[in-house]
This record gives sequence, C-alpha cells and structure tokens, in this order.
Amino acid sequence: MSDETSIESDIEAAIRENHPALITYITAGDPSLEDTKEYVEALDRGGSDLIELGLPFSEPIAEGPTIQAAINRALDAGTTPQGFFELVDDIETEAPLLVMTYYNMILQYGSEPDVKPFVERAAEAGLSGIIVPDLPAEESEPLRAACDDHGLDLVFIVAPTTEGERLETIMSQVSGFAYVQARLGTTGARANVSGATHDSLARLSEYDVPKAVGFGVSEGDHAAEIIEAGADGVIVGSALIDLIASSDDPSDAIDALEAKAAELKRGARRGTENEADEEVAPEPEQP
Amino acid sequence: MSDETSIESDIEAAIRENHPALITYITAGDPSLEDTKEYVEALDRGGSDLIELGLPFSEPIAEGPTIQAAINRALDAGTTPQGFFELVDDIETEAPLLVMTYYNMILQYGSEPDVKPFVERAAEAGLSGIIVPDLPAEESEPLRAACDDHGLDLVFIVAPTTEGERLETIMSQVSGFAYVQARLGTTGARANVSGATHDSLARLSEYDVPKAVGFGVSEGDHAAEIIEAGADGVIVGSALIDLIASSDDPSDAIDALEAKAAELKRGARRGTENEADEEVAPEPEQP
Amino acid sequence: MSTERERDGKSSRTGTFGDYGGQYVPEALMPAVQELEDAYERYVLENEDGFMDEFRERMREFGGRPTPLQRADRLSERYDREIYLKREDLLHGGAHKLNNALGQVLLAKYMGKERIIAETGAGQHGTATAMAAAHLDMPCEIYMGRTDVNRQRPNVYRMRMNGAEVNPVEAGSGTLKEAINETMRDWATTVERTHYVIGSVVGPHPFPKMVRDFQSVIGTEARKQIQEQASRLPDSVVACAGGGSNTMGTFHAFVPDEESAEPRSADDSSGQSPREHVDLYAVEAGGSSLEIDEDEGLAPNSATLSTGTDGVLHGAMTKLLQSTEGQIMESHSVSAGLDYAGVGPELSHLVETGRVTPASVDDEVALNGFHRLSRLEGIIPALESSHALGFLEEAHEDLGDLVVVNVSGRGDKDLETVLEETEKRDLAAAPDVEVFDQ
Amino acid sequence: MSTERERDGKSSRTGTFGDYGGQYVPEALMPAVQELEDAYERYVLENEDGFMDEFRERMREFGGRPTPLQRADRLSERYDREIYLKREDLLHGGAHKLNNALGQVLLAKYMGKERIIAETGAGQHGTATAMAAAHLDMPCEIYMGRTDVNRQRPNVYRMRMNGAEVNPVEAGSGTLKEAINETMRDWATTVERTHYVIGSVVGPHPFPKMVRDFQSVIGTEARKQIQEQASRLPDSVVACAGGGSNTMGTFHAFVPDEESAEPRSADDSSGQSPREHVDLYAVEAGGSSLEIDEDEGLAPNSATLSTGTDGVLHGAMTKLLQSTEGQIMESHSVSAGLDYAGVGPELSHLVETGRVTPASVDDEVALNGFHRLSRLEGIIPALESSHALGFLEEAHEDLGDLVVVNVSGRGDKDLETVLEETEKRDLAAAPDVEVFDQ
Ligand SMILES: Cc1ncc(COP(=O)(O)O)c(C=O)c1O
Ligand SMILES: Cc1ncc(COP(=O)(O)O)c(C=O)c1O
Repeated sequence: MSDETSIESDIEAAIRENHPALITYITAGDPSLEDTKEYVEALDRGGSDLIELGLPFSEPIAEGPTIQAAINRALDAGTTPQGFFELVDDIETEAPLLVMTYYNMILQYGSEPDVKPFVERAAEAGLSGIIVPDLPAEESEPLRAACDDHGLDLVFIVAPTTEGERLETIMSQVSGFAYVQARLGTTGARANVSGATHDSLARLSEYDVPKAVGFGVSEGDHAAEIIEAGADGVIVGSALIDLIASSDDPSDAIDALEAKAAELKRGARRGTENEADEEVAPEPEQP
Repeated sequence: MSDETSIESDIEAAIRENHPALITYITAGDPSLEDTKEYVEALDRGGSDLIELGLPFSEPIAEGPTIQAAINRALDAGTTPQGFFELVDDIETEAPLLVMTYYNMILQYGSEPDVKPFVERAAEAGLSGIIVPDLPAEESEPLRAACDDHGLDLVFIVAPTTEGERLETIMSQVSGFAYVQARLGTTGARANVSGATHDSLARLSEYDVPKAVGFGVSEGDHAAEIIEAGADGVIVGSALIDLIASSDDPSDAIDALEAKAAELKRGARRGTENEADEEVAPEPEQP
Repeated sequence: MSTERERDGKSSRTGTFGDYGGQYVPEALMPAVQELEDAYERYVLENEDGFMDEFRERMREFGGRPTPLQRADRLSERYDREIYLKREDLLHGGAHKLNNALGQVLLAKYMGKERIIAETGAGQHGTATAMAAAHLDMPCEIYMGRTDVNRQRPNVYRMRMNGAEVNPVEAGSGTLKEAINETMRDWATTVERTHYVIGSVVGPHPFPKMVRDFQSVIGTEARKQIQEQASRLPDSVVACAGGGSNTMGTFHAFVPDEESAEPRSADDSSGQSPREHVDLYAVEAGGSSLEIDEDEGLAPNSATLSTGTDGVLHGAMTKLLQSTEGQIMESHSVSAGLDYAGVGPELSHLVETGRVTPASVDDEVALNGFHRLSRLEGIIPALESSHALGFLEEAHEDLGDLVVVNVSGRGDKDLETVLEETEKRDLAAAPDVEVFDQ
Repeated sequence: MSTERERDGKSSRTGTFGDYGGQYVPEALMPAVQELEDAYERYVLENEDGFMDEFRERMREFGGRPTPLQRADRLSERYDREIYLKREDLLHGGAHKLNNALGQVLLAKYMGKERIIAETGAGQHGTATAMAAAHLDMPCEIYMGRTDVNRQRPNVYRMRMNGAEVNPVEAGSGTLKEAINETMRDWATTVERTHYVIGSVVGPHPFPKMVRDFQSVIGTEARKQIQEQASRLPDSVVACAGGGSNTMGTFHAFVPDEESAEPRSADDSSGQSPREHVDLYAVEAGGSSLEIDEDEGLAPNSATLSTGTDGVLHGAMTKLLQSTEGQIMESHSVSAGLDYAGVGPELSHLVETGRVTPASVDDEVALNGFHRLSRLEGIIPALESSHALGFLEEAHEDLGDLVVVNVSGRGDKDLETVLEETEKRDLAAAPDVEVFDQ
C-alpha cells in the first residue's frame, strides 16, 4: 500500500478538497433502513463531506452508551448486512460513504469466514472505505489486501496511546485519512475537547496525511477548536444519534440532522478562520 | 454400702410390703406447685406405693416429649429447688416420696458445686430417695456417699444394654430397688410392653432385689404383663402427665389421676394372680 | 495421643481433666460409651488395623490436608508484628469440623456401626458429618433446632444434597442445646447400631479426648509450619472457642511449650530449645454483654470460660452458663457456632490451671474482625473465627512478636447474618453495605 | 511455559494457535496488550524478579496449593474403573479461578499498575479477583451483568466484603458477554494505569497463553500425583469447558502425552515411557438442546466447540456461537460459569487438530452429575464441574481404566439453582427436594 497511498482516494480527496471536512456517523437501521436513507441524505445536504454508516454488531466494545443503544435499535429492527448493502445501493449522496463495523461482521459475510466477499460487495455498493474499531494494524493484513484489490480505503484509528514505533507503522499505512481518537475510552458526545486531542494532533503534525478527529465531538465550537488545533476534519456520531433517539417520530429527525451538520460544518470553518491567523490551511500536495 | 443394703430402707419396704407395687411419677410444678400437691395426694389415694416427684431441669435428655413438655410447663411456672422442697415439706402421703432430677440440679444446690446440701435438704424434707437419670454408677460415688450419710436410697437404672460386669457392679450397689428400663430410648407412654422388658427381667431374675419396670408403661394391662413377667413393681409417668396436660382446668386432673393409679394398681394385682399360677410371689427375705 | 491412656485408662473416674470431664450419661448409653472408649484406645491411640493411617490419608486426599500456615502481610503491617494464619477455612466443607467428623465416621465404620447421627447448630458440624458419611457410605441423620433450620437454609440443603436426613427439633428455643438433647435421645434408643458423632470436644469421655485428637492435626501442622517459616515457636496462639474443638485442636501441640515445663523428650525432632514459652488464648463470644439475666434464663453471650461456673451438661463436668439453681442458660452470639452454654472440659481445666488464657470479644468486635480480614487479606472468615481476629485487634500489643491465629472456617455461610448485623451498626471496618441493594 | 516464546514471540501475528487467537482489540488497547505481552514474557516465562516464585508461594500459602488428587472410591466402584478427582474445589474461593486471578493481580503489581478491573458472570472470577486484589492491596472494580447481580447475590456480597466495587451492567441480557464488553470499555478508558484481569483463556494474546500458564498448575500437579498414586498416566482426562481455563489448565501438562508424539525430552524426570497416550475430553454445556434459534439469536446451549463456527469475539479468533451473519448468540446453560458464546482459541485449535475431543452434556445430565457426586462422595461440585461428572456417567465405558476428572469448583454457590432446577424435573440421582421445605 505504501506506494498506493500516493494515489489519492475518494476519501482523501473529499477531505482535502472540502477542508475543513465534516465527517458524520449514524447507525444503519436505527430506527429503520428507510429512515437511515433519509437521514444520510439530510446529513449530505447539511454539509457532510464524508459519511460513515454503521453496520450494527451485537458486541460493540468500542462504543459508548449512545451508539450501543442505536445498534440495539437497529438489530431489533432486523438490520442485516444484506439490507445494509441494499440501502447503500440505493443512497445518492455527494459525500462518499464509508462503512464502520466490527471485524466479525466482515469475516462472516459469505459462506466461509473470509473478508473478501464483504469487501467485494462493499465496492459493488459504492462504498469508499471501511473502518473497523476492533482491528488493529497488526491484524489487518487480510482485510487491507482485499481493500486494495477493490480500491477501498481501510481507515486506521490513532489513539492517544498510539506512540513511537507503532505510530510510525500505522501512519505509514494510512489510507484515506487518520482517524484521530480524541480521548481514551469509547464513543459518545462530550461537553469539551480533551487535552489528549491537542497532544495527539501535535504528535501527528509531522505526518502529511489528512487527520480527522472523532470521539466526543458534539458541537460547532468543538469542531472549531479541533480544526484550529490542526485537524483536517471532525467526526461526529453520538451527537447526531441523540437527535434521532430524541425525536418522537423518525421523520422529525431529518431536519434536525441537516441543521446539526450545518452547525458543525460552520464550526469547523470557524476553526479554519482562526487557524488561518496562524498558518495557511494545508493544500492538497498531490493533485 | 454393700453392708448397708442389708438394712431395708423405706423404699424397699414399700415395694416388698405392697407387692406388686405401683410407682407413680409426675413433674413438680406442672402446672403449679399447688396443683402438684393435690396430684400427689390423689396418686397416693389411688394406691401408689411410691411416688417419684420430678424436680425440673432445663436439659432433660432422658425424657420423651411428654415429660419434656411437663418440665417446660413447670419451669415456665417458676419452679425452683427451694419451692420444690417446700412442697415436699408440706405433702402428707402414705407412700414414700423420691425425687427424680438431673445431676446438675443436685450439684448446684447450695453455694458451691457439691451434692451434700441437696441431699441434706432432701432428707430434711422427708424424701426417701433420689433417682438421677444422667448419673451412671461410675460417677455416683459422691452422691452415694451423701445419700448414705442421710439414709436416702440412690436408685440405679438398669437398661436393656446393661449386661455382664457392669450389671453385676450395679446390682451389688442397688439401694431401694432396681429401676428396670423397659426399652431403649426415652420415657413416654407406649402402646405395648417391649420384648426388652422380658429379657431384662430374665437377666435380673437371679438377683434378689426389688425390681420395678418403667419407660412406656401406660395401662393396667401393661402393669399386669410386667408383674407377671417377674417384676416387683411398675413405674408410670407419662401416662399420668397426659392426664394433667389434657385437663382443661388443673383441678379436673385430680380425680383422673386417682382413678388411673387405681387402674394401674389393679392391673399390677392381676399380674400377681396370673403369676401366682406359676410361682409364689417373693416374700421379703429379711424382716 | 501418647501417655494419656495409661493415666486415664482404667481409673475409677475415667476421662477426667483435673476436676472436669467424666461420663454423666444415662445408663443405657454407658455400654456404648465404654465400647467407644475401647475403640478409641485401640484404633486412635494404637493405630490398630492402620486406622490412623487411613484417617490421615483420607484427610489428605478428601479433606485437603495439610492446610497452609499463611503469613498475613497486611495484618502484620497493621499490628507491627508477625501474624500467621492457620487456614482451616480451606478444609473441605469450609471449616475444621471435618477433621473430627471424618475421624468419627471412620471409627464408627471400624466399630461395625451401621448408622450415624449428629447434632448441629449453625450446620457446620452437620454438613461436615454428612460429607464424611456420604464419603464413607454410611446412612446419616442430623438433628437441628427448628430456629437453626430456618435461619441456616443453605447448610440444610448441603446436608440433604449429601444424602443425610435432617430432623428439625421443635423443642425449646430450637437451637444447638435442644439439638444435642434430641440426638442423645435418638442415641439412647438406637445405641446398639448407631454412632453419635459429637461436634466438639464436649460430651462424655472419650469424646473430649477423641475429638481433640482428631483435631490436633491443626496444631501439629501449625507448630511444624511456624518453625519452618519463622524458624521459631510463636509467642502466642489464638483460637476462638465455642465447644472448643478448633481451640483444643490448635492448642494441643503447644500445651507442652511452657517456660516452666520439663524439657521436651530427646526424640523431639524439632531441635528447638524446650524453654520457649507459647501463650494460648481462647476467645469466646462476648455477645452483646457479659451480664446474665437470671430471671429470663438468658446469657447474652457464650463466654463460658470467663464467666461460667462448674456443673454438668451433656455428659461432662465443665464450666457452664447456668443459673444459681443449675438451669442451663440460653446463650447468645452473633455467631451460631459459638452459641453454646458449655465448653470442653479439658479447656476448663487448662483455664483453671492457668495454661490457657480465656478472653472474649463482643459481637461488634467480631464483626469488625470479619470485615477487616475480608478487606485486608482477601479471606472471608467464619463469624466464629472472626472472634479470634477481633481479639487480635484488641490485644495485639500483649501477644508478642510472633502470633498464630487459627482461622477455623470460612464465612460464606455468614454473609446474610453479617449484612444484617452490619446494617444495624456503624462498624469501622465494614464496607458501605447499603449500596449492596443495588 | 517453555518453547512457546520462541515460536510465537515476535512473528507478525503473535499469539496464535493455528488459525486461532490473535489480538483483535481497539487501537487504544494495543499498547497495553503489548506491554502485557512483554511483562508476560519477562515475569511469567522468564521468572524475572522471582515473579513465578512469589506466585507459587502465594498460591501455596494463600491459595492452598497443591490441591489433592483423590481416588473416588464409590465412583470407581460404580464405573468399574479407577476414577480420580482433581480437587480444585478446595482452592481458596472455591474454584480454580484463583490460580489465574492471583497470577494476574500479582503481575499487574509487578507492572506498576494501580487498579484492577474484571468481568464476572456467575461471580466466581469476580470473587477470586476481589480476593486476590484484597490480598495484594490493589483497588478493584468488577463488572457484572444486572441479571447476574440479581441472581448471584452471595457472590456480590463476597466481592463487596473483599472491598471491591461491583458495577452492574444494564445492557443487553445483563450477563457475562455484556460484562466483558463493559470491562473492555473501562479498560479502553483507563488503560494506562489499569490491568484488566480476564477470567478465562480468552481475549487477545497474551491472555489465552498467560491464563493457561497460571492455570497449568492443575495438570502439572495432577500428572505428578497420578503417577505417584496410580503409578502411571491416566487413559483419559476430563474437564468442563466454558471459556476453557480449567480445561486448558488441566490439559496442558498432558497435551504432549500422545501416542504419536516425539519422545519426551531426556530431562523429563517422570521416568515414564513417552508413549503412553492420554485422551483429553472437554465437556461443554449442552443446555436444553443443541439446536440454535437463529431468528431469536438464541443458542439454548454453550456447546461452542461442538457446534460453533470460526469468528472473532473479545479479541481473538476462535469458535463461536453466532448467526450466519456474525451476530453473537445469547448462549444458555443451567450453569452460569459455562454460559458463554465463545471459547479459548487454544482449545479451538486442539479440537481442530484432534488432540482434544469435544463433548457436551445437557442440563439434566449435569444436574444428575451434581447430585451423584454429592451423595456418593460427599463433595458438592460446582454446576460447571458437574458437566464433567455427567459426561463420566454417560461415557465411562470409552474412557479406559484410569480416568482423571477435574472438579473445577465447589457447588455452594449453586444450591438455589440446583433446588429450583431439580424441582422442575424427575432426576434419577436427586434426593427428595420437596421435603426441604420442612
Ligand atoms: C468455623 C467454626 N469455628 C469454630 C466453631 C466453634 O466450635 P469449636 O469451639 O468446637 O471449634 C464452629 C462451630 O460450628 C465453626 O463452624
Ligand atoms: C467452578 C467453575 N468451573 C468452570 C468454569 C468455567 O470456566 P473455564 O471454562 O474458564 O474453566 C467456571 C466459571 O465461572 C467455574 O466457576
């Protein structure tokens, strides 16, 4: 891959071209796949530059309570990988789509435990990349190979504990963007931006790859702060799911999601303005 | 003592002279000491030749449920050794009285653990003997000495398991009469006379001492059978206590007790008549 | 287990310890008691037919002996001296009780008995006996007071699971004393084919000696272990005392370790100086108070050795909680296994002669002892054993530099009681129990 | 604990057993997992700073090791072959779990960690961890599903008594799977100063190997003991399997005892012929049925080795109970400790290669196994262990002349469950449970 990272992917392009980028996440099937379609389109309208769609897995060990609950709603609604892909087949957005799911879901797609059928189907459905919260670089070889074969990005997470040799290895394999985990712990909306975020971005500043920060981002002001601190994008999930979960009728959430995306995108932009005071926003280096 | 057994005691005399003898037992203080006085006099009128009065002890390990319950009633009514002796001081009967109690009650009477004060007071109250269900011959030395000093009989129990050397030792020390335990187990009215009774009496037939059979005797017919089998007396307790326990008003039991004593005495006599067919009733050998 | 026989074997008052002991039982039981005396001498004292070899092997394989002697790191730090715990809580069944139960059931088998009966209070002796009887294929019936049956359900279940019958005793207050009375009654009825497995160093001779001998493995092991681990004898040995079986079991090997004693015989393989002195502390249940309510016949404690007077109960002359008239008191302790108005005659004797120091701690001190060991050492002790641990907290300054405490059993059986009793009090050592009701 | 390191130490896929194992954890945990790997290699494999010496000493003194290997007289008679029981029920805490918990808490201490977390299902691993943490003075928090908290109260109390916090997990069905998920989340948050004590041979490398190594004392002792007591190796070794820690702990020393294996190295001090073959049986919970209800996501069993398919759960590739889409099933067993949808990767591998034979018995057979051991041998086994005993009843004819069964724990914790489940059924081996409500 190291030679392939030189070819800019849809995802990398989406981040660089729309800098500062907004990446949004919702869980597919929460509360139904039909609703998800409308929500994704709303997020797209609201200004998302990249959209992550969660394929629910019964043991979401990296998620906090908000996304756990969304996953349970999606599973209770009977969401399956097949239904998920059909949804993706159907969706029309400007923003490229990624799938976020756990490794076992990828392995079990198809008749044998094997990653290839999933990747093939993901490519066919038009997905641009995959994020797997329980797949560290050390175990990612088979999936990365399959993604390469089908031109999909395999996005790696960089945690506050990722340092030294491991950080180098991971950064040398980044495809799409580096998912910078804002803090230790699980996903979930937080009231502030953690110090760890600043530390991580500082640690990563020497690497010339797009960096997007997730885990806990819930407001426009967070987005501004994060972008200002040197990120290329912000990733927001739980804050959006809160909107879905709190709407009396599923369709009520559509406008709220669009508005929230817009607020976050504005916030991110504010970050660039402030940041612009200090240094010029990085330009895509390779066209 | 072996030389003292040649002097006939009140108790031995009461049995030999009234052969076949009726020995009755009730618990002092059940349901009150006043009632006990009346009951004892009734038993005396009914034909008792010897009366055992139980001084209640909290752990009556040799008693069955009937006498246990009587003891509990007596203790609940506040029966004390002092009250017991005052009752005995007061009672006028033809039949000699014995006290039946557990060893600890004897030991604790007086200021130090010592058997003497109890025996002294018993003699003073006019009691003729003592029966202690938890004092085997091996542990009886101190009490026997005290009894000898005060001319009281210490009555030993001969159980179905008492055999061989132990039987000899006990029989050589008998004072008053041998209390023949009719069966293994505890006191309590039974519906029949056990085979063990016949075996025990046969085993004892060579010893020339009065033998009275207790544990389970409840009816005139039992008395007859036992006397016929060679006993000199029958001991009845639980069957009398049943009468006390079942009477609505304590004074109702008085007549019943008298009548029951008379029935038992008649039964015992019937035993002698049948027995007379076979052999002559033993006569007191030493006047 | 050595010269006792000659001393007590055939005297006219067998089985006494000074003024204590004896055989105060109904005549019907005397032949059985003498038969047992004979079996005890042959099988236990003289290892006839390899009885003791089989006993020891079964205690190893079935029981889990030897139990460890553990240095208690955090208690040692807390008390600024070396504290070692003898871990009888690790014995099969969860208490020292199996040492005795297995010994007696095996002896009954050697004697040709066909049936086992036993009393139980909290259920520890009953469960140990039921386990031993199942292991040795003997029918078994356990008498247990109705009150105890109701409040010690898990132990009732355990006995039933092991195939024993459990007979609730309705008399009196439905606790241990009544259960013993009732077992004696059963024995008096069935004595020819039945052995009565008494649960402590109480009852008529030979029970106090025999039970002590079966339990003496505790102290024999501990004495050897402390010499190996600390290279000397302890300054003090502490054990709780109900009837006193874990107490005598722990103390027996140390009784000769007196400053004033004759030098140990030359074949003492320990190689230790004979002049090391070991203090022995028997810790009884102080209950809620050491005062006695004579009118009610209640002692709100079981501190027999400290406050009792001489008398006869359940076959032996010993110290008792009794009224001046001789009625036995209802004793009380938060710990059911210590809740008994009597105590072993040998212990009475050793207290009388000054060799053993009696002590007592109240319910609250014991509960704190329970919590302290649980939190500091990760060992949940029986409430009985917690009395020894409570005493350690109170008296450690007087116990010298090296102390052995016997943890006679584990506390799983006591959890409900401890929770209830803890909720009523403000205990220094307890975790916050309210949040347990999550 | 020997040559594994060289084989797996530094390959790109560390910690695999054939196709199984691995490190499927969130990136945030990888540094901790690697730090643990390093600590495992240094302290456990190389005994750095005398770690293993201290571990072994504490297991002796605190834990009560060695546990006996007991000839089961009445089972031997029943099955007309020699049956030996490895008595892990006698370990402190009442199950083999302490071997692992103490090892990991001690390791955490050596690593300079300040806090211990663990998941628990039935509460056995939680209580073992809480005991070990109290013993070693480490703050400890236990995650336990809400359903389990409610049905395993005594174990909740025990953990609290030992000073541990118990955090109920409200998610999902509130059982073990959810508790593991939640503990992983805590770990992902606090990983720098916290060690996660996993309760079985599951999870990411190095847990499966490390837990196996801590547990392997079971089989090491048993192998030595059977050679001493029966003068040869057993024909079969039987252990129950949930996650598989008692299983691997028992089997590990016997794995090389294969007919086809290379002769043992010359320094094998046993002096045994290398060609004796020992069959290994892992007995899983058959629950009420081996059928799976895909629609409901329910497996009414936990027979992962017999019926599972390969997948990734809780950090490792292994056999799982899962839907064809990859969702993990709710498993079921009458025994909470076996009620898990995964199994240790090494066991999956040994089953795949034919070295270990998987088996399962259903709830009823296990309950009969529980009652049978209780009544015949006076040992009340854990319901988990009762599966191994149920299998013995069913399959003894195929197990050869000399069989070792691991009794992984005691059944005190299971009494209520057994009573309830027994009342529903007509069990051949059960006592009459109705009369328990005297
Ligand atoms: C654990 C434990 N320790 C001590 C005792 C008290 O008995 P003893 O004084 O005979 O050792 C008991 C009695 O049940 C007990 O269960
Ligand atoms: C006594 C006992 N045995 C077995 C098990 C199953 O675990 P494993 O398969 O890891 O030995 C447990 C789990 O709680 C247990 O408590």
